[in-house]
Amino acid sequence: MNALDFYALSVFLIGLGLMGVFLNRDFVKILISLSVLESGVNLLIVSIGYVRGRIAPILFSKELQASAVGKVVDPVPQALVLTAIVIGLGLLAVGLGMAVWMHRRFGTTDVSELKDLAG
Amino acid sequence: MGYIYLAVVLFTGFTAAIAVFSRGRVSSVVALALASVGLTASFYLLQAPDVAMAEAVISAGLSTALFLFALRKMGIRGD
Amino acid sequence: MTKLAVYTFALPLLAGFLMWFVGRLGNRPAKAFSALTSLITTVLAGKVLLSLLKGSSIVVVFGGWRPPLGINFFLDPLAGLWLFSVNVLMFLAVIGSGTRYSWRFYGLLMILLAGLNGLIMSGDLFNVFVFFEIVCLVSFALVAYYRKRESIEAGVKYFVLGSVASSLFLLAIALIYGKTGTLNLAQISYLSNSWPALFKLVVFVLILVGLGVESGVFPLNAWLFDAHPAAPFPVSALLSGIVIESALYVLLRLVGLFFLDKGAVLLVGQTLLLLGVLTFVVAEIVGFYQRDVKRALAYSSAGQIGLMLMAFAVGLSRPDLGSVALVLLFLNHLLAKGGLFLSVGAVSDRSGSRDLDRFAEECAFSDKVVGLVGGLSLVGAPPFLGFWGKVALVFGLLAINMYALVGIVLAVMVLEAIYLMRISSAMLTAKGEGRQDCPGQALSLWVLSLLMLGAGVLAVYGVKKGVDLSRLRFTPKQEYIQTVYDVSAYKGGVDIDG
Amino acid sequence: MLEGINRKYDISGIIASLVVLAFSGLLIYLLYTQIPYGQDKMLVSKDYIKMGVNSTGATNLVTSVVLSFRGLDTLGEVTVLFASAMAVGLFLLPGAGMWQREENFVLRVASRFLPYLIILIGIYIVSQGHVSPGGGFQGGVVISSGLLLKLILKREKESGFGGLVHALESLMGAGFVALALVGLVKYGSFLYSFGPKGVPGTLLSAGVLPVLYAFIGVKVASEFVAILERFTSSGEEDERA
Repeated sequence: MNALDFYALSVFLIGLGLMGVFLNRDFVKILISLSVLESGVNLLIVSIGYVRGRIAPILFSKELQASAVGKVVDPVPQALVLTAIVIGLGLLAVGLGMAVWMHRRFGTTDVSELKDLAG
Repeated sequence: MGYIYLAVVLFTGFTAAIAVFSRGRVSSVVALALASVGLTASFYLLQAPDVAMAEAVISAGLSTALFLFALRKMGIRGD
Repeated sequence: MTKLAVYTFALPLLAGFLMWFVGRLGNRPAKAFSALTSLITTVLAGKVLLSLLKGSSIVVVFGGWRPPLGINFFLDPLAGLWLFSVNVLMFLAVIGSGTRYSWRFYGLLMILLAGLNGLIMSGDLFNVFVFFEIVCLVSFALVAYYRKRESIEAGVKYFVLGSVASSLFLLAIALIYGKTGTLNLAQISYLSNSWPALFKLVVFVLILVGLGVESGVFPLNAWLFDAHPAAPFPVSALLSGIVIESALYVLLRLVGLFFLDKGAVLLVGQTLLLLGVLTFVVAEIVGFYQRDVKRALAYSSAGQIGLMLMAFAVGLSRPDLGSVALVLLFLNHLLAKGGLFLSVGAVSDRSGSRDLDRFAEECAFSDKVVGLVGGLSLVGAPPFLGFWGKVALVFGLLAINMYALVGIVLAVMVLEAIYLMRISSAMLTAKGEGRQDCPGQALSLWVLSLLMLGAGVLAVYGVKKGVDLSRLRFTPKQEYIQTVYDVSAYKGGVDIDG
Repeated sequence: MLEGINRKYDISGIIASLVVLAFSGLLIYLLYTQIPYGQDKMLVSKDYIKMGVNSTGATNLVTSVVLSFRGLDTLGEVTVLFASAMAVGLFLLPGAGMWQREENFVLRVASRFLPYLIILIGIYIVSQGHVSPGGGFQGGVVISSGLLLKLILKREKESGFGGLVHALESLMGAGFVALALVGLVKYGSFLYSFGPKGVPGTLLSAGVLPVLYAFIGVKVASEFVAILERFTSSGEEDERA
């Protein structure tokens, strides 16, 4: 019923993130664009598992447990995205560690200036 | 029901665009946090409570904190 | 035997987790602890390899769930060989790593080993992604270990390219899961026959880019030429020796399983062949002009990856020549490049400069031996594996009548020979009498030289006796699906006892 | 808004944007034709849903998938976090908190009781992981954010959580692998979820899954405290050889 659903949003985020990585020269902004890219892919995975009119995969009641196949959304993409989000945070922590140390050593976090400084 | 979908989608997309294309670093970190909040709402609408909780706590919470601490360590006062 | 395969993955992980405690005792005990762990996993991997060569492929099941439900490892003879050689070089790199590294360095090495072992054996698509992330993240950190200005640029470039690549790979996984509803490689391979052409093309490009960055394929390996020289020498030995090869292994495994149905074999073969030639030619030509020794070796690594890609592409139509060339080139490069980086890296650290004329002053005798033996086998001099690998590749190219290509490849091989021999001769003619930091370095260099010589002798003996290496190849689709589980019987939603 | 940004608008920027635009268009087309939105495309998941509860005992299917059916992913995930904490330890050195100079009354009062409330919430999320939404990852991060207040106010002489945190992190990781190995030795397959299934929906159900999630919770919490400690410290790093 809504043309603009979550597939459109996730592809928009993926495109935005890719553009951000290519266009930006500041390493912190590149990290932000990477986070947007990863969010886009995560949203896409969860929206692939979504089925209209069904509920979350928590079988709290007895009768739900009995006949759950037709009533519940796909749990596997949610498990994958849970892992992917935490991996993204691990990568971000390492990236920010590099950014701080790059700033301390070069005085700037501008990736394009890196070439001649370190060259 | 469709309007909430639309509102969340537009909000997330708009804040993510600000995060990527805005000039200042601190303002784009804040925009990223807002985009994560929008994403949390999207995961809620997609019937994924576990992922919504993880997204809220990790992306909106901790990532933003890490960004701001890193910027603080770089001595940047919210340019 | 399945238990041993799991231990090769679980023990280094346990060692990595416990490294903090061992680190309290100091850096040397940490090094000893990781040397012991990698020795144990090498022995285990050796036993797994022997049983694979004798018996049939192994499927390891996790969590007690049979394949379509749970994650499974899949080991064919090629995977066993890859696993064994990865552990051998890791062990030699750990004992040959001198005395300058902290317990964190060895902790990261152990986690890298666990990640690589898992990556080689995994039979589940998302599981490959997770292990791939472990290997990437640890490689970023290890490249930037020295925190010099130079390793900053290498680390940052590697980080950005690697993160984008892994997101694209995750995107490919999302598309495949959406289309097939499963993550098990055998089931996806079975269902992939019915994929429409456009879908198959997009997923092929995404996987190629996603894994191509880490495996050093031509347009995506810009990071490799800064990262290897800037990294500590044991890390550059491991990066060139096993990390890019394992990423290439997984790329070829996935291509072999998903995209090689009858229509696409020719197209995929041509693309990989073209990419292989481009990677080889560009890397060797640029490598020729390098004054920095470690950078030249990094270009030669990218060149060898190009050769391996070509070997795989040739292997699609002529498996007897192509896959044999792939295995020989891999083993040769692992031993020779691993040895060269371990010796050249240590020597250039001691002499303080990486320039071709001045780096060799601190050469110890064992460095000279590895310089000679490694250089010769990398160039492809007769007795060594490199020779047999390159001959098999050239014959393969001739067999699929790519005559122009053979000309180019031979010419560029001569180029490669020149600049590698420049490095070897610089080491051999060095006057000074260098002393290594610790005896472990000399030991690992001697072991590597003996392995190279031994492999060369074995190859000569094998050729005379006509030993067929055809079992050491990527298991074809049909056989892979049959070994993992009976796909057609699985209808989904049918009640399977847990 | 766009012009002031230090961005490269030369040819490579424009080409890159065009490539990304084309790729996004192709992706949208592919998604809508091959993977229709909102339709039931499940294959293996049907089995997880049908037998998930009575074979693992956890009513939260995502937890049973994360820990039991696809437990190896979570082990790999825990390793990624461990490696990133170690890598951050390489780049940034510990030191005193950065904020103790500005004496902030509100923070000082809040930090006496607020962290313990937040940690309580975190423990609840971890312990209910197999019954209701939540789990080791989300709960662990909540606990670490609770301890963040303490970290920010760390003065020069106050020692951080350094030793304890590393010990906990390593022990939990080793514990997780040990539990998995017990599954291998006794029950024949790595990461086997043994233990009494109990009544699904109650706290003490789903056998070893809550124990595994508790290990993950404490590990994630200590990992992020270690990372945050490095990020909130003003330690000037020395010139390592």
